[in-house]
Amino acid sequence: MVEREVYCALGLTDAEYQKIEQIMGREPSSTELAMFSVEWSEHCGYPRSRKYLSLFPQTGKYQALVGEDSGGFILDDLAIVFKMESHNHPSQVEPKQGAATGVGGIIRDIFTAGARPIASLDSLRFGPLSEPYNKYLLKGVVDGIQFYGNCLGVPTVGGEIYFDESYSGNCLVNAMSIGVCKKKDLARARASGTGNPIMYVGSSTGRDGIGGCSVLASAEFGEGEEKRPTVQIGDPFTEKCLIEATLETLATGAVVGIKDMGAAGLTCSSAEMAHAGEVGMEIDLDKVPLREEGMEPYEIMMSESQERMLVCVTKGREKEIEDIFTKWDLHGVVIGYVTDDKKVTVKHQGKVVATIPTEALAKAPLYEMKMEEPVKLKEMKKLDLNSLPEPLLGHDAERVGSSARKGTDRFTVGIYNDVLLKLLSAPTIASKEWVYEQYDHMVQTNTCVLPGSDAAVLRLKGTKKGLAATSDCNSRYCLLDPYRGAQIAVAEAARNISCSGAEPAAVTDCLNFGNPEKPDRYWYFVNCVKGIADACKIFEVPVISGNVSFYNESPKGAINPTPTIGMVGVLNNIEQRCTSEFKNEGDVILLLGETKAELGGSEYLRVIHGKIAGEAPALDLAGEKAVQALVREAISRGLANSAHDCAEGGLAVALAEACISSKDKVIGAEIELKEVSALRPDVHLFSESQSRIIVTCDIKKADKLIALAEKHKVPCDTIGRVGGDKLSIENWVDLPLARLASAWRNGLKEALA
Amino acid sequence: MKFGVVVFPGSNCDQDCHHVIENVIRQPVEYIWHKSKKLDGVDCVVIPGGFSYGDYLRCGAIARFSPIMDAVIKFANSGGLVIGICNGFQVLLEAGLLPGAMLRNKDLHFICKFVELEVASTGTPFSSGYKKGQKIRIPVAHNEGNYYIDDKGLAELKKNDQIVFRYTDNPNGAVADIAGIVNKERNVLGMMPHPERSSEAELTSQDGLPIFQAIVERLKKNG
Amino acid sequence: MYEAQVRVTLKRTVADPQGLTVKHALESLGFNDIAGVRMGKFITLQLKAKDQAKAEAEAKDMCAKLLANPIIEDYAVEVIKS
Amino acid sequence: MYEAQVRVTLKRTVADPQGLTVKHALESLGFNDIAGVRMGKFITLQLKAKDQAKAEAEAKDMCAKLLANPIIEDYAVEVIKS
Ligand SMILES: Nc1ncnc2c1ncn2[C@@H]1O[C@H](COP(=O)(O)OP(=O)(O)O)[C@@H](O)[C@H]1O
Ligand SMILES: [Mg+2]
Repeated sequence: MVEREVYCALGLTDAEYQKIEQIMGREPSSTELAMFSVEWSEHCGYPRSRKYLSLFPQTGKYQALVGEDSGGFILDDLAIVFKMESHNHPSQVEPKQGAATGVGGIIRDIFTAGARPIASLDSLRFGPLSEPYNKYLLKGVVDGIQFYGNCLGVPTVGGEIYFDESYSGNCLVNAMSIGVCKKKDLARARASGTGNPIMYVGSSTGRDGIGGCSVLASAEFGEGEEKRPTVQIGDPFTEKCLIEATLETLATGAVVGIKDMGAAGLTCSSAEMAHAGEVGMEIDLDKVPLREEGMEPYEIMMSESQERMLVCVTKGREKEIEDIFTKWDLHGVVIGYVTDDKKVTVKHQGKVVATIPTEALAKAPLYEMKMEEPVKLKEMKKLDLNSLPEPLLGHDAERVGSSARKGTDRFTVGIYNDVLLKLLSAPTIASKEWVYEQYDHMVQTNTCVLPGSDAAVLRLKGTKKGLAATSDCNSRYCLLDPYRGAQIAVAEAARNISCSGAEPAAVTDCLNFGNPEKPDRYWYFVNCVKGIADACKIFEVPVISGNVSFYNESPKGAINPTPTIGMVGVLNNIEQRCTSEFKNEGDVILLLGETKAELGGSEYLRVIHGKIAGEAPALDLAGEKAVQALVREAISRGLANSAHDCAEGGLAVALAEACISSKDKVIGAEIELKEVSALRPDVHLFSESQSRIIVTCDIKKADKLIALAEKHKVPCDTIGRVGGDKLSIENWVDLPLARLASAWRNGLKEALA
Repeated sequence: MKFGVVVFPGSNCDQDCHHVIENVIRQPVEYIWHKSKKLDGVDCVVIPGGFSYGDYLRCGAIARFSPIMDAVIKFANSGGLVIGICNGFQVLLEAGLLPGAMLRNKDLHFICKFVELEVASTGTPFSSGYKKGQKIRIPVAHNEGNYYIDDKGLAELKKNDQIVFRYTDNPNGAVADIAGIVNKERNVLGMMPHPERSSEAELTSQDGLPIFQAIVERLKKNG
Repeated sequence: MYEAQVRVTLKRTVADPQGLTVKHALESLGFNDIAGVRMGKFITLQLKAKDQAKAEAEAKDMCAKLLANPIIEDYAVEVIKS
Repeated sequence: MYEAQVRVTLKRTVADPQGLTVKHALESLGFNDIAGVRMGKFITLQLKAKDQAKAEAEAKDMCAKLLANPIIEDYAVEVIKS
């Protein structure tokens, strides 16, 4: 028997090791053991999450493509392919290269499906910027994303950045990529046809990313220490060549199947391609282009060197393929062939070093995990509004609070100015310009709505149509209520898509959680998955791909449960796209949806009162659907000049953003709310009630818009007019645009200084 | 009349340039692979933006030695129209077809955004469609657009009216706010901003289009 | 005044795609006997330190804290009088 | 085998924003006696040249042709046996 120390170091449990022995009917070789360990890991085999992922709906208005590496949907004769993936741990260790290789990995998933990558998004989460290491992480991650994405020529068109204590010690880097191809050109990630050659293409193999094997090595081979780097270095230039060479190769029609070598490298690509095609595969490691000398077979099988792929080619056409890769100065070599024994057989220096049934590798065990609601949650949900002084900054709470409500006392004019400015400059809310201006977000000339609006909009050249894309998750809501928080993430993504005029079409996700072996973490996971599944059913959008990232913990505990949602929507006429900023002097401002006393989990509560508490905002999915249908119809009928959803920071922040987010022209607004006395001013201003959208419209069209809202049974209030050079909201806020803009535009930069 | 868009490994604005020429100004255009040694029959060479060879040593340094560059240099020296955009500009500098060199942006970050340019010279086959002093909006996207030339060189540029575009709000530290220059003979243009990204209404600015149109005009005149 | 010359190089085990690309470029220029190319940084620091030993200690401290990334890079410092 | 160590530095007359930024960063870490920082490249070439002189000549040729841009950069080459 292999020593316990060895398989434990590979991340295998006693039970798993026993199972492997049982499957093999003998003691596994070191190469075999390594192969099992990576294939059965959560990253590849999903043993702890598979069961619940099956809850996700897989159908919607558009025909969904689900399965294999990345999913997508069919739009006329096009396939829209997209996926999101995490690179959290590598980024925490080496932010630039970690993020860069994360982008590289997700983009490979897209073009191995035969699609040309047309856009990326990045969803990032860090601890507070008051800690120097968090600054270093953010700067490094952004540097890595720009370094890789810009060089590739794939525009990074959107994303999100949140800051929360829980990510100190475990940042999140989730990268999403979208690709497009003709439906008939979609490629498969499978091998078939006994005797067909298997080709290795791309970069050479080194010892990158070999982590857990060190013990394996010392137990068996006693190698020197300086042999195992775990940091992978991104090579966007090679990946760019690989994209072009791969798409050229697929166009030959000589490719049977193709898969990228991502996590678990050659092991995963060979086993899964063979398994998907119900065949076997024999590969000869002596043919693999190596970058380093003396690599052991298990090292070659586990290496996570970047920018490599495995291709199954029609017999007789390998030279053609080789020539294409040679033209792009890349490796393209036959390393094996398809067999009919449903086994992966690996040879090295003439000897068989592994032979495993693909079924056993590809079907990781399935675990039943314990789950339990965390005890402290009930306490956390308690929030008594009356215990919150309003407003705080330097005023006598009692006196100001009550007169502000009446809105008469002249001394109270603008008493919320400072609160609003503080929120606007909070890094979670502040403009992300410092980040997205470092990304080439225009290359490929499809970006019709640039970053800075609710969703990015891309045209589909050669058609009248466009795509809208966003990524969203407020993990604080998920912490307070995982089921509802996850639903809100889906709803917000859909709302952002709808505000651009597009209709939600499909979802990808990246499920970031703590250690699933701890029952409270697992409880969060399961409830978030259920929330996503149920919300997607209501919105009629399929979950077409995704990724699970467990074990996101630091010594201080788990990260907030963070089920990031990536969504793509369809715009039938690219000319009917909408952006979030106010356009014209004199336009009427309407608030769709209803404001309720919902400060639980809000940014206001955290930034101003230092609390993470209360109930997550309520979500009525039917009402949410109605508001979104309304805004889409208003946009398509030319009734809305702008649309912006209310998210973190509530109505006041959304209004301020609509005033100042355009770089060319800032424009003011004067707001008078309905039923002012019904709620506290801070609730009016900063409540994060869901399903609310601010739209503006030409005064002559206002009646039509109001009638449309009635038709959709959506509450709709006229709350003011666009114009002037300041934002005033009742007499609580009264600020010149320049002050709003400087707080919001400089907030992140200053926090990073 | 035919345009040729050079493709180096790592070029990534080649398809964007091709698209504008083919679908917006509707002229014949083809890609020219960098390993080719001939430009056959091309009337205007476009060296597109991107990261030729990853810009791994220095922007444009390795591309400058691609086999096609000998033909491009010959073409330029015999009066052919050559336009280098972004990385293309850097390649032209490395190749010595234009004077000066590129340094990293002064704040050391990649910058992608719309900028305002002032048309400083209309006396070139590329900028004749603008009015002198006209303000135009065209995006930049680069890491190393901080144009450098020594004082003597700068005086030369000025004396010969070689500065074609200047930034009105210098984003990268370039000497004398230079965004684009021509050679003395005025047939080779290098510019950091991307006119191909601002030639269609959907992309919010069409201020780059006159460059492509001016080239067409000139080539028509040349017959 | 002292000049500290700092060489920051990628650890031997870390892949260097830049170096590889430069190697290919040199080969295509006809340099045929190159076995390897590695790219690194060369940083010169002018230091107003009291003596050479202090300048060296300081420069090393700077490397450890900022100039090199210990996860992927090594560094070497040489100090001369300037 | 010889190792050519190539240092490529910005000419004195050319501004070095990166060096300046690094200087500020070092100062904010408490290093207070820095008079200047300049950033350059350090390239190591493994050469299968016949002898040291040949290796050096070759490395210099590489610098002149590709590794340095004479408009903005200087270079220095040192060859050791490896
Ligand atoms: N990491 C990022 N990368 C690129 N763009 C970003 C990033 N973070 C935010 N953005 C962009 O900034 C804008 C505002 O983001 P956010 O406040 O998250 O919007 P919303 O609340 O509507 O989801 C969006 O256009 C978004 O795509
Ligand atoms: Mg939004």
